[in-house]
Amino acid sequence: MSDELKPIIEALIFASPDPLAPKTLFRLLDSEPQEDVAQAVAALRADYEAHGGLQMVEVAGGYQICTRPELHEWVRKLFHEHSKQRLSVQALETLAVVAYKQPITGAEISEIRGVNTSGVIGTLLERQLVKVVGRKQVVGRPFLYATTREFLNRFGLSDLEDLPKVEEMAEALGMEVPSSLAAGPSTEPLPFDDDVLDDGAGDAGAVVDDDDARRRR
Amino acid sequence: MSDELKPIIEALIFASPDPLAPKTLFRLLDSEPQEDVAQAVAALRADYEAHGGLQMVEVAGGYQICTRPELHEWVRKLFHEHSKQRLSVQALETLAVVAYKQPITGAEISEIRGVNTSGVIGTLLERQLVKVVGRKQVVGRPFLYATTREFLNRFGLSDLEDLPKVEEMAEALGMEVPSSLAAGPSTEPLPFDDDVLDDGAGDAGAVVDDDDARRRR
Amino acid sequence: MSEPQHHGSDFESVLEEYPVKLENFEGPLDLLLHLIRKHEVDIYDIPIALITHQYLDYLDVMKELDLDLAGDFLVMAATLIHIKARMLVPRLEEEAEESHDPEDPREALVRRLIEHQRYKAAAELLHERETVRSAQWGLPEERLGDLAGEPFERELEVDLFGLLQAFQSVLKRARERPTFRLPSAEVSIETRTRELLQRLENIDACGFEDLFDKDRGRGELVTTFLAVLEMIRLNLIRVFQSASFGPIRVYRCDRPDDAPPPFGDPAHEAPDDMVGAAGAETDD
Repeated sequence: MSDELKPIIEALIFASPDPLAPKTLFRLLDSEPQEDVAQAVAALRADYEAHGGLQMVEVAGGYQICTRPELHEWVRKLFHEHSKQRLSVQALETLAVVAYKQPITGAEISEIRGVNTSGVIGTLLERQLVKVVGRKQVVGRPFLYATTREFLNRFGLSDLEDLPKVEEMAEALGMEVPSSLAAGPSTEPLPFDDDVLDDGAGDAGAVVDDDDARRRR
Repeated sequence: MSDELKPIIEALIFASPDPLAPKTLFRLLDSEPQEDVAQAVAALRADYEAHGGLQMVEVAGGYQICTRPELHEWVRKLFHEHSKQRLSVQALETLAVVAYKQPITGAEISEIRGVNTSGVIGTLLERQLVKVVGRKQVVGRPFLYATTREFLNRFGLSDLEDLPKVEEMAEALGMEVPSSLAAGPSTEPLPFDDDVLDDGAGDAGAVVDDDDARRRR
Repeated sequence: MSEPQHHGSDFESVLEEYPVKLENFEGPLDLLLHLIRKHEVDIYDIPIALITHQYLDYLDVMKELDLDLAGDFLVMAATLIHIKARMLVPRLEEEAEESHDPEDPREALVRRLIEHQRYKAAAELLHERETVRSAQWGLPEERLGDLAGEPFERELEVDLFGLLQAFQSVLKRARERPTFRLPSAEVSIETRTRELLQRLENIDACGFEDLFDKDRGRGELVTTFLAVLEMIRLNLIRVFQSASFGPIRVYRCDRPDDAPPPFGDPAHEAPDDMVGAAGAETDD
């Protein structure tokens, strides 16, 4: 069964303009039991593991076939150009804040970063890495920002849960977070708590996109 | 030898926007003897013969990886699959006109956009982002369109008053707002001062009025 | 098997490559973290007097260098001075504020610094992911049309900003779209004919396109074109083209006696063949 499904799934993932979500795959192959489809996908991924210049990745909530990163320099030669334009430190840090605290207002981002960030948010909006997901119901009704699917795609994340976790971060910093601070009497939630992150992501999903929120459960 | 070249060639053929000519391949791999390259290509083609949903074809003097013709029906289905979160530029522009100028007829949308929009309105109706709210009392009694609750949900808006106005966006982008635009808190929900187009939408009463229709002719 | 020269550079030194320049502090928190690191002090027990002093010195240097001193830096200076003051009179403060903030006055700042540091680390990790991801090449956009078997139009993930942007671009196009008018009564074909003849008076010949260079809008262009046809009919000008699609030259010629009567002459309705005959001569 799975042997018959595999070529179809491969063709679909190959041709899909965006990473192909399992949900879409199930819908396209709705005459087949979902577990058969899932099994065929797993088998296909295993094939690509062993396979040559291409790989199958899970990114932005779907599957995609792309070249292996080790072959980057060869492919780059084909295009006689350098890689995509990199983001500035400002933009990366602002994105990090939005990613972990979404949905969040511009003022809240500036507060955390200690600098005015409106210009950077403009850049991120234009590059479709963040989006406006609504307004906060406070005085002034400021816009609430969240990350986009393009954000996940650009950073090779399968979903928001795939964001680097606090332990990895502490490691990168070479520091320990004292428990007094981690669990401190702060009224402000610490950003990298999984609970906070989940809630944030769930809420944002519920506002903009019911399907998406459901998928994450 | 050919085993090391195969993955590179596969990645190059995959990533190339055009069929990859042997000549180009030799140039990119100029440190390798051409017969080795040719042999690796042949081996790769043989792999693809045995392979699943994809094939390697020779077209327009070059190599290309594409989906197998037997699977085209599936691929066609894929391209008719539309994600709820995404819209074409056409659809987005039409939706924007409806959002800011509602209620509005199809002919009025086409006039503002300068192109026929009937097909796109169908898409928006199908996705429940716009709905028919009545008929305009002019010759032909055309349908009047407005945005739906789904539209508000989709964009995280509590009501239409939440639609961003131009000066707010400028602020979010860290741009200077021309004083003419920033002047005074408008009680009017519609954001633009536009000589040509504002009248019709600004005055909700006048929209379904004959005068308005005549003015546009 | 030889490899391209830059191979690997993107991966192995991601952290080194991360474009942090400590000299260019993004904000006051960056500057504070720098000072804390530089003096190797414990972030959880900041010698506030020393750090405040250093911070203010730095601001002076920035002023001297005439760097754009953002207000954010000044706000932080005020915060530091405030904390320093509270450290000096801890007892009084505590009583005044009751149990509202029995903690170290530095705590809020420390929490911000730690949080800021975490986001910097998160940004670095994101950068690392971005580097790997940018080395994975997907199927080129150009190929999607082939695969779809029909013109492919990419769909975008849209938000409120996108909606507003789309509306603005529609309005912009609407304003720029040319308005269609028939030749207006303001400049008649006769008037234009006279103007053109006057221009040709001194130069004898010119390029066909040159006749239109003063025209604004479609209406005027049409008027001029009709005037040119009329002038051809009246044998006032001759029009030649050197080759198919080659440049067209217009020559003035003196009006012969047997020329047809002028256009719009009430005694003589414009003949049906006017446009056709003239057109044949200009075409090709």
